[in-house]
Amino acid sequence: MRVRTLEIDGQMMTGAPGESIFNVAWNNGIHIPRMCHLGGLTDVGACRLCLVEVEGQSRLLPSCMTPVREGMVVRTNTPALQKHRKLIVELLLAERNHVCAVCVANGACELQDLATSLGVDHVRVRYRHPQCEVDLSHPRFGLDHNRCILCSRCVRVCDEVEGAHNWDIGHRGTNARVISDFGTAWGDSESCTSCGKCVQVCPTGALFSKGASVGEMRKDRSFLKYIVTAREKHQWIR
Amino acid sequence: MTDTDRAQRLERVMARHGYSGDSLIEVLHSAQSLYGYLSPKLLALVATKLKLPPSRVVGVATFYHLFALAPKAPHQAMVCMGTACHTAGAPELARVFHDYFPDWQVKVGRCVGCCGLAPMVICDGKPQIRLTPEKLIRQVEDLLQP
Amino acid sequence: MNIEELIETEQQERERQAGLRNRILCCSVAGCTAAAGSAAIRGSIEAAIQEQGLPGEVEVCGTGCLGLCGHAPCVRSANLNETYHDVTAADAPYLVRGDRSRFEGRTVRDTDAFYAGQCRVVLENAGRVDPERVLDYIAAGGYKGLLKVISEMTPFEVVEEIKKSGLRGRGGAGYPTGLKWELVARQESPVKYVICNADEGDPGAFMDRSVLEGDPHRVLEGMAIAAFAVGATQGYIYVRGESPLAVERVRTAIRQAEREGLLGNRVLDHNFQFRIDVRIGAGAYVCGEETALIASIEGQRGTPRPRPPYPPEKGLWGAPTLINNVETFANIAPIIRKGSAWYASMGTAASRGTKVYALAGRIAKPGLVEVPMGTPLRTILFDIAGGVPAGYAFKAAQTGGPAAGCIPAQHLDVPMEYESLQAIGSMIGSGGLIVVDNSVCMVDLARFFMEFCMDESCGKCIPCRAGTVQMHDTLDRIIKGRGSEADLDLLAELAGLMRATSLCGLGMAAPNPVMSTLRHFKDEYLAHIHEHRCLAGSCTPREEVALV
Amino acid sequence: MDTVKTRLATVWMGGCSGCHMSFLDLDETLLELAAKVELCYSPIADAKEFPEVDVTLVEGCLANREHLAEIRHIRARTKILIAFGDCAITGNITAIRNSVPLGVVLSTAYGDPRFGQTQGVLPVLLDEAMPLHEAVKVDYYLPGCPPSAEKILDLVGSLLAGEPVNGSKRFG
Repeated sequence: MRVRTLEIDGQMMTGAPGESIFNVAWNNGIHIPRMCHLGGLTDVGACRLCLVEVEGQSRLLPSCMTPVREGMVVRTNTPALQKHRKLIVELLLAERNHVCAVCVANGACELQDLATSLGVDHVRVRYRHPQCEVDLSHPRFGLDHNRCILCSRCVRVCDEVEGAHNWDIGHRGTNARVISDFGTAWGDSESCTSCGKCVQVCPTGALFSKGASVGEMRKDRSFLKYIVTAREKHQWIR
Repeated sequence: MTDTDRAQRLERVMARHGYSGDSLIEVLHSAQSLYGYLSPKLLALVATKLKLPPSRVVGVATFYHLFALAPKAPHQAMVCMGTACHTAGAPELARVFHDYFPDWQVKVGRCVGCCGLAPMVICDGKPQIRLTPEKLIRQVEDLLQP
Repeated sequence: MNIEELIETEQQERERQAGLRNRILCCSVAGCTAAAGSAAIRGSIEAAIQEQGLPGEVEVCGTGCLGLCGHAPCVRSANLNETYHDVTAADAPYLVRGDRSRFEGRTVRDTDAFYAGQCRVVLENAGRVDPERVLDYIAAGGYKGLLKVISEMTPFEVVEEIKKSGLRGRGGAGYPTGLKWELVARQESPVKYVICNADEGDPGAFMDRSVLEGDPHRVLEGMAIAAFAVGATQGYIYVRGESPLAVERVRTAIRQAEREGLLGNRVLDHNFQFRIDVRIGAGAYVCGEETALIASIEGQRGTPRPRPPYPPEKGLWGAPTLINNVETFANIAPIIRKGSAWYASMGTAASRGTKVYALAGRIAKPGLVEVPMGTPLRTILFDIAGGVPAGYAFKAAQTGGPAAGCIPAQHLDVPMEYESLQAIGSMIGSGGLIVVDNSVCMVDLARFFMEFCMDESCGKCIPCRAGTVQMHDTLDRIIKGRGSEADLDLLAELAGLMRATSLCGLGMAAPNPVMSTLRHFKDEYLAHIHEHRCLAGSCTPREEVALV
Repeated sequence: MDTVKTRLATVWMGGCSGCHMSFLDLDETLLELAAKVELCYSPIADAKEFPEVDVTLVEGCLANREHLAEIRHIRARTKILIAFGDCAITGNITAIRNSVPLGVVLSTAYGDPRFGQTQGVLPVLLDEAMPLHEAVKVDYYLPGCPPSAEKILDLVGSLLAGEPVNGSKRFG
């Protein structure tokens, strides 16, 4: 298994064939911004935050889904990329109602962290202020569509890791919503096994455990690697 | 056609596709043409027969705008809002229904491909062409005559 | 049917038609049929034939788009080489008698500018072949391309021939067809697919639909030749749900082709098998994008997937897949029959062959025209299609639907080909060409296209899902008199983001109409912003709410 | 060093005054600041008319028409305008009402869709509460609900010393 050697941001690195630019960069201390990517879930390349410049390619490529190739030259943090990422985060903040001050995930939200790291201190587009539902019908968990960014991690973890496929995405465009079962209340779902994996992988305060108040929500995503390694390699690594 | 006929014909369509999940859209097309719209009961039946998770079936049914999830009103008007029709005055035609025929279910639809005859409205399945607001009112009134 | 039988059938049918005194062909395609009642006219002609005791001597049948859609219904008299428009049932007896005086002022001869200025390759059978009779198609040389490929050529030679023809994708991107075929042919895989993209979601585009309804066998033959060249055994035609007539015509054609042994297990009695199934779109413009189309055929939500991997490498159900547009496939049979040199002789060096345009809007003769690539826009609009009706002034031609831009008056002489249009910020797109006159506000038109993209965005990637909404919101504010110059910079920045980072072509191209109208008609934007006034006078800013 | 003090103003609009509380949490450093700064206008200073100033900290979003008129008035009289706190920058809590039509908000809260809008006593509410930068040009943004005292000092201090303003900023 010949490794691939390539250059990322001026540093020479090696990666296994088929490994993504994102993973190789991450393992070498370069954390490319991302929102829909999560180790252990198949990638969809939807949020476009992890786009990188690759020499010889006219278009920006999603680093989460682009396998490394021998002799690749990658730039992950050019001014143009930063500008794009900032505007993408602003579009997200304006798309629904992200009021950090009163959110359960305040202080532990990947979108909030990303806005800080990208230096987003205000949003240049108009806030849409849509009217979104909050589904509290499940005994242990809640889903607040105001805070959902449609990254589809919940859909993928429920389909691939738990296997219940309770979640999917309904409707289209800016009206797209995460739906449970028949597009019905989460509490009435026959598919849901109440395992809570979707709550743990959700990057924002959209999926939350009931009882957590403002700023109290803490999510632990390490379970995902633990389970995926257990299933694939029969190793239970604490 | 009785309900059992409809059920049998739908069953045949699904059987022809080997009850595979990939034929979901073809099956939904048949279901809608047989039953008029995709009711929750119908979606549940399709999900079970094609061995698909319900959220995937509803996800697909709500993605495509030709699938109707609610019963259709007695009178249906599709105002073509392609570019040629739009510049030829289609928005005013939509307003005609709003002002004169409020009980009609008006859908602003995608280009139907008769741009040479713009602007165009399909009233209860019958295309009306080269319309002006006045002409549309006359045509709809003619259609409503018993 | 094997090869000899095909040639024999062709002969017999030709002789039968030659024996007729006249054939009257009524356009049986979308506009004429659905809207203008051409079926009723056929009935009255049938009756007139009986009355005049001419059954077996004069024959009436359907045919493809004669091009004069704005003056539907249209009828062609075969032996007089003339086409009559605005035909009514009362004209039937005169048609049967061949009395031309009846059609004074409603006649377009083959020698008139409308037809003489064109170069009909894809539309060559319109006016000669009935789409519902495979024998008609065979009589016009149909399936001879497939015959030649199967009996005389190797797959490699077929791919080379298409490469040499210089044919490029007619769906809008203009990717060289030969190269795409080569990519698929090279793949090692037990299963490969050939897909015909007949989604044609562009508003104002009706070329593919007319070709499918007017000459479906031509597309089937093109797909079969492609399947032979790339090594596929299964094909799909993905047709829009909005054109049921096209679905019906394609299904009839497939049944006939299978019955005649031109499709199915042993094509032309050779060990080449190719089946084609129809998949009906359910209303999603984004499914015109190839990976979304594949997702739709797989019964999923029509959301595009990042490329690479491209479909020729990994497409439908993970197998190598060739996807071409209807018009692209419609060019294949003539190229094989008459040779790539013949095809390459038409058009320009970079854009070979011909292009079918769907003319609509403020134009004398709206409808379908086919001209060599590189023909100047002025020739198409003014020489062929009769120019802008009296009382209106040409302002711009809008091409390529919501993905392209507008061509203002000063660029009327631009040669219509891929590179020249890109140079002025527009693109050929699928071929829809809407003529806009001075009464249309370009800002409102830009908002109309952005609203279209906003409604049709699949919602998967943020730049497009949220970007279209913000651009539409900004255009709406400008039109309602609440915009500012800063909004123009915001539009430019959002356009930059969407073009660079969107996952698929919809998001990448959505800003084009806005940026193109901004480039050529900036004064209209500024009038709305500073004077709250619409220069075209069409969109009076109804709720003109200036900030208190 | 000339002893001309920087003229500072703070304004409280559609917000909860939490940012001003955080400002007061500067505790003893307020004295150092007071030495360099003259507080010309503020809810915690007695001044009726908004004068010409160098730096203005504006807390809260534009919730009514009076705010809108005031912010334009301020913009014309301050060299530097700082959007102080999440409400001024994003609308934050005050703008939560925006996803519901104003009439519904008022009738739900006060039983009358035009409550307080007609007697000319209370300022008329805007249909939507707006962040400052949707009405006027804002020079610096200081997000936080509230921004901590250190962050305020960091920004104001850099401005006073003429140093470039950096330092990480965080909503919520």
